[in-house]
Amino acid sequence: MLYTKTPYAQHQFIDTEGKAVGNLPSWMENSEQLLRFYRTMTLIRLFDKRVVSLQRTGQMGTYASCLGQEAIGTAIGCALQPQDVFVPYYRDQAAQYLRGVTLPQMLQYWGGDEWGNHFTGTAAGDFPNCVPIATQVTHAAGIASAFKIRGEKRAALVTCGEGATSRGDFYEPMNLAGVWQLPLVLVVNNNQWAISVPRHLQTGAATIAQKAVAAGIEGFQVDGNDVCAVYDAVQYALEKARAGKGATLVEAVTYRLCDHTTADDATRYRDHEEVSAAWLKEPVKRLQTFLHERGLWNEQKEQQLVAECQAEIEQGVKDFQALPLQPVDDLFDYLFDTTPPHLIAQRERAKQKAARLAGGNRHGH
Amino acid sequence: MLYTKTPYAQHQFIDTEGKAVGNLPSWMENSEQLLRFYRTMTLIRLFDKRVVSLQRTGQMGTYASCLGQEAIGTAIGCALQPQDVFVPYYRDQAAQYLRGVTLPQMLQYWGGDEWGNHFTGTAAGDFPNCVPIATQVTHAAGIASAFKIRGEKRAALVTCGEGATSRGDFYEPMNLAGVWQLPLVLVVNNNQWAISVPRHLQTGAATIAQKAVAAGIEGFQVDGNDVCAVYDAVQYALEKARAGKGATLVEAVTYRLCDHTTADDATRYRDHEEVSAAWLKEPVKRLQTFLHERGLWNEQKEQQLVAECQAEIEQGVKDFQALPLQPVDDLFDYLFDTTPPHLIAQRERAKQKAARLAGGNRHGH
Amino acid sequence: MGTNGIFSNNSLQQTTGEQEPATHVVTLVEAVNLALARAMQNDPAVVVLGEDVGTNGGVFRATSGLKERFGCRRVMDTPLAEALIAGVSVGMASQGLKPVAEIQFMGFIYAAVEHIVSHAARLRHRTRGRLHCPMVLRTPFGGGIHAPEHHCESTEAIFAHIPGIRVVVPSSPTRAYGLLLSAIEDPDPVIFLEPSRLYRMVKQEIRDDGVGLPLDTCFTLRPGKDVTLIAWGACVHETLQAARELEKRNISAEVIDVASLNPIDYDTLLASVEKTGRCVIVQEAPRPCSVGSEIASVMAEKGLLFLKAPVERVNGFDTPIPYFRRENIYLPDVHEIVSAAVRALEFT
Amino acid sequence: MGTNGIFSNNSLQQTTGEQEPATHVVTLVEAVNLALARAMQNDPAVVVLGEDVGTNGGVFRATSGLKERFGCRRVMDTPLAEALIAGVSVGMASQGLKPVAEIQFMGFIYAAVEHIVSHAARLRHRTRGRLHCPMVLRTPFGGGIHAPEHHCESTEAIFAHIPGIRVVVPSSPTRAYGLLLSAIEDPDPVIFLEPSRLYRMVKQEIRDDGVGLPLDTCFTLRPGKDVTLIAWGACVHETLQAARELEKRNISAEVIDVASLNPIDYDTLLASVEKTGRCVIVQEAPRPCSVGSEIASVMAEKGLLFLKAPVERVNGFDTPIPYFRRENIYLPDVHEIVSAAVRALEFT
Ligand SMILES: Cc1ncc(C[n+]2csc(CCOP(=O)(O)OP(=O)(O)O)c2C)c(N)n1
Ligand SMILES: Cc1ncc(C[n+]2csc(CCOP(=O)(O)OP(=O)(O)O)c2C)c(N)n1
Ligand SMILES: [Mg+2]
Ligand SMILES: [Mg+2]
Repeated sequence: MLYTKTPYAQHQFIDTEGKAVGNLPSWMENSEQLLRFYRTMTLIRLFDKRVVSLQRTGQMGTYASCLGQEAIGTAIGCALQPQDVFVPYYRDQAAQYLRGVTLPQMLQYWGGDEWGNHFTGTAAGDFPNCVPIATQVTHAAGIASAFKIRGEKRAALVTCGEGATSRGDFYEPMNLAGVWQLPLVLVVNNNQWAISVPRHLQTGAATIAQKAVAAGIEGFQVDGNDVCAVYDAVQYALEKARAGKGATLVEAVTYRLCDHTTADDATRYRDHEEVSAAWLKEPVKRLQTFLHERGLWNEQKEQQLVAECQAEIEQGVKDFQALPLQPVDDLFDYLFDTTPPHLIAQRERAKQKAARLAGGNRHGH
Repeated sequence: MLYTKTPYAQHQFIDTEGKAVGNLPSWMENSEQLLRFYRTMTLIRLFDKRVVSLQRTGQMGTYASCLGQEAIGTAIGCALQPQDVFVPYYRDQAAQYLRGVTLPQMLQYWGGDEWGNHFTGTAAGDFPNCVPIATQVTHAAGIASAFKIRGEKRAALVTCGEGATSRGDFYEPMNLAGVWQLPLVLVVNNNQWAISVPRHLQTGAATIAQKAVAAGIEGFQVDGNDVCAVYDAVQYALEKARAGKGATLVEAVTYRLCDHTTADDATRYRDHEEVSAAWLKEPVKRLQTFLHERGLWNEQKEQQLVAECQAEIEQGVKDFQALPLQPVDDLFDYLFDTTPPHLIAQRERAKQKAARLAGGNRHGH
Repeated sequence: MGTNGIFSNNSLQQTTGEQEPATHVVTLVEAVNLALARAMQNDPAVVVLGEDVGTNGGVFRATSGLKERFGCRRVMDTPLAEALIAGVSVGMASQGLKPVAEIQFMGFIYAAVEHIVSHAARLRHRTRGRLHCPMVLRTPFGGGIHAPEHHCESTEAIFAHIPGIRVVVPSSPTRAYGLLLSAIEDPDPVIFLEPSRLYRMVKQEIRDDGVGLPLDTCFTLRPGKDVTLIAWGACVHETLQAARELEKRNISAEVIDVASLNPIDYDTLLASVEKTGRCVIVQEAPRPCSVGSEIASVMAEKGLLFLKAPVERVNGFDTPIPYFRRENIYLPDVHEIVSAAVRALEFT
Repeated sequence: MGTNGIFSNNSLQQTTGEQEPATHVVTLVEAVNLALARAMQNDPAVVVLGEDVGTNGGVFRATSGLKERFGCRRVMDTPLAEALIAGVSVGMASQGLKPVAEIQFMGFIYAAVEHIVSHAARLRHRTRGRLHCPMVLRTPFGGGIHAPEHHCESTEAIFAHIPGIRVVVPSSPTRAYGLLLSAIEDPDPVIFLEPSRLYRMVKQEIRDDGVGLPLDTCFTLRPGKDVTLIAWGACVHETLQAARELEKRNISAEVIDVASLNPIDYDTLLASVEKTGRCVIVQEAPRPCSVGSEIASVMAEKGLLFLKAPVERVNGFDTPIPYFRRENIYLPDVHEIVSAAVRALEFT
């Protein structure tokens, strides 16, 4: 039986104690890069916490936290180049931030307004958060196909959870990426749970990475809580993609330290011990220790960074809160390129209704 | 990387010259079994040819021939036990025949009448031919789940083509079979073509068998033109399933010697040479040579068998031609257990319409 | 295929006889839970499957406690795949089980459409009764719960268009209990749509006696003589409120909950409209090719001689339901229903 | 994103200027082929994908010759997976390509419903115009071709119900050519349903000038004053025959091809029914929640003052279309259309 060989080998550079493992790649000598990782992960961890608290006080909709998965998004955001297209799932706050999606925009999205998907900057070509699980993988294959058809040296990178890998929408495009040798990188955030369904009830495969074998593409596991390992792997896969050498599946092994969303209560289905054990492997502290030991970090820098991040976050929250409610017109005017007459008529009715509702007279009596 | 190991090894017992390969299993000493294979394959080859000719003369609808794939269906039909459920695709004439589907019934199905799906005998619990590609694999997983839930020692066996393996409906249930350790056997008829799309444009995987790795189940290739190899493999997989030891993917490598269906013209997309080369490996002649060399077959037996088969086929065609047109009522009465009033009203209108059309007065003027 | 004692391996199964049926004061989602437990208790062929239906008891808790009570052979967490859930249910149903599958939100049912349309709806028909498909696909639907994108769909019309499946929508705890029991008992496939906005809105007293309510039947919730208000699902709530508003204006509105969207009980609807001469249809879905279109067309056709005004319709707009900050603009409200009724009454 | 010269790598691409547009006498499926070739010639962003669309030229030959002419980068045989075909098209379209994807038969479109409903139809809306989705999903549909099970679906209503996509149905070679060109040029997603029964039924002369026909517009095929006959797709054929039958009885029937099923050009339909006062709607699909229901409900609502008879409807039965030996019982025929028109005319 001929299975695909993977030339990519090392799956961890920093162990759970913050110690270096094996031969470190030369790029890890670049302290700028390491500090950028750390700054992003810290900011996103604080931001994430802030959004959860906004939700608890009724200022936010159902929110999917990325607690514990910051390394994956951070690595992706740093490895992507502007010409690439990022196709996220809903725990990619870190990557989106690095792509230029602003904090107020993220809040706007989770706050129930489609304008939160109207990214600008490098993210202007990226896909919005995808709610129907795994469907974004197929879109990413289409995007990669467009690059291939046009002979462009660009890659599409798509993320999903391990639950998503049970869907046809994960398998079909991965298979296509194998046949068409697409410039596609699939990063699976294997956080061990799909809401309440544990990893072992999701698939009988010993790893998610081996699903690549079904498509004849390269697949491997990395420690998803080691930002350097994820970065190195994603970098490798992106370069391979841009060079026209085909698709890669990267399984980033991590743990969802939070509830599934703010609407979930994970204590219903998983043990406290499991979560405590997972906290010992979490990505932020690990990188901090590593930086400390390298003399790149200290308590004072930490305090300063936290203060900076808090300020940025509070400014973001303020800006979000100052955003106007989207005009009623927008519900109608972005459905088609040219709004057809029947929608123009409905738009008028909707505006009248909005005025009535704004008048507090919801029931017309 | 932990890939699934396959304990099943030998993929061929009779080579393309009709010579024995390696150690033959003891069951192959049973000449009854071998002759049953040969008789079935001969009958189905002749029947298949007859159906194509009925189609050419306008007495049959679009028909999917199984020319070249007789060994697979025959092996399956012989390996299945009455308590198992067979979930076929549309080139399983041989297996269906062995399950007790009669020739007139097969003709009735391909002749455009749903009563052709009303199997009796051992096939009474089997699924009908499935047209939406790969969807039957999911049904088979459901059937196997029912056996598992009830703790029954029964297996579900499902077939499909290699084109079907590109669909989510192939992957999702295979993955389920892995997690739930279902008593399921998947047999892929890899006949190298999905209408005009060649195998290498269907997937980048080097084999179809390795797709099993994605589900953590056992998968292996067999020579699909060696009825003994297929039988042995399917037998192994079925016993494993009935013993509660999980699912197996069997890739039976074969070749579609015919057009895709009678509505297709394969000369548009494939070379004569490829087809000629494939004829050298076809299953019927190979088994005939093997039987000859074992002293189990001779010219006279061949003539007698062909005459018997022809007679059975002609009787089948006659019986089919004598079948009445299905009553109009049946279009309405099998939609729900109890036909609701609105359908009873429509049934009356339909009967009047049928009477009008039977009167030759199609346009009412 | 006999289904007696087939789960005897399952140590968790309860088969003890029971006393007087208990009475519970429950919400709609609790009524669903009660009905599921009752059906599983009465018939060992009933199994439950879906995403998070096991230990978690479903994201809305509709299956809460079932796994503990009936065991993991009968309450199965599936991998995350909706086509799989529907297609596996078809396979199970063909073997004499009665699968009750949950699709977590209606916005995720689309991948299952092929198995519903091409297989569940046709298995009996294609095999001329040799196999059949007694499955229920339950899914929460509709807006108004402040939910993420794609969690507020009302695409019941897609399913109501398809021959061979029933589409059933409860709008109260009592009807949820009774209709779900009947849907599970029904020998044919049923799409069972549960208005998530009503899941916890009101409580009703339910006698857990295992008695189902008839399918294919409308429920007249309020008699009236001036105008007929027709609704289903969550909109029944605003429609009843509208009827009370109208009463203050001395307008007597009859309110009918359609409940079964295919087949529709036109006898009840037509009798009412024949009496009132005016008709308002309320739905959350957009208008084109909807259940509202269907009912309006039948009312207009059969009611030409007794309709005193055009059929009025209150729908969502012909847009996706907006993300939650703006969804109240989209959802039909009491004011709109009252206005439509008044228009119908003022028409001359 | 500019699309000029993006395929310059592709040696097979033709960019030479052209002379006078040629005229061809073609069938409907040949007209589809002509339009595809014209669109690919004019715009390098147009690509074709699907099962068997390459070397085989499509099972109906709609894409015949395109791969030879435009190369395998622009004419792509996909693996066998319909969700994939639709979803990959969404991805391609988001990048400035104009994918024209083929679903081999409408009976196999269901797996693609999720990508159509949740993504293609909403990409512009969800991103507030940042991304959009100029894709066309072509598929043959309808019965009457003596085909296997599942090859004769007419489930256009499912798509016509969904906000954000156009549903377009040609019923002649000329309209196939012109509407397909416009569908491809359109910046939004279009489901393009080709009546397979008409694929080779008639020929028309077409000037291959690349000029599209307007979408969202009905086509009045035959003026009349006594009754309006409304149809789309293959039924247009029997409807025109019925009009000729009616003429023999001195009844003047106006025949309108709806062509765009969402949005529908109600101005044209209402103007006609206002003139004739009688209306018959003909469709192959079953009745509930269908395009016929939608049109009938609007005619009844807006036409209350000028309709002289209830809207008559000729539909398929509320069953799956029978396998071919009995499909003629199911398909609307001339007699039924004539009878419905006569009923409408005799109503008092
Ligand atoms: C098609 C679909 N089905 C179901 C859901 C509901 N749902 C939202 S998240 C989720 C679990 C996803 O698990 P996984 O892919 O592992 O990602 P994670 O949330 O763990 O990061 C489910 C079932 C959905 N959004 N889409
Ligand atoms: C879902 C679906 N898509 C498309 C088709 C049309 N179709 C019928 S057979 C076929 C090719 C199948 O190829 P394969 O699975 O290899 O089986 P084979 O016919 O070669 O035995 C296609 C595309 C279909 N029947 N169902
Ligand atoms: Mg997960
Ligand atoms: Mg094949």
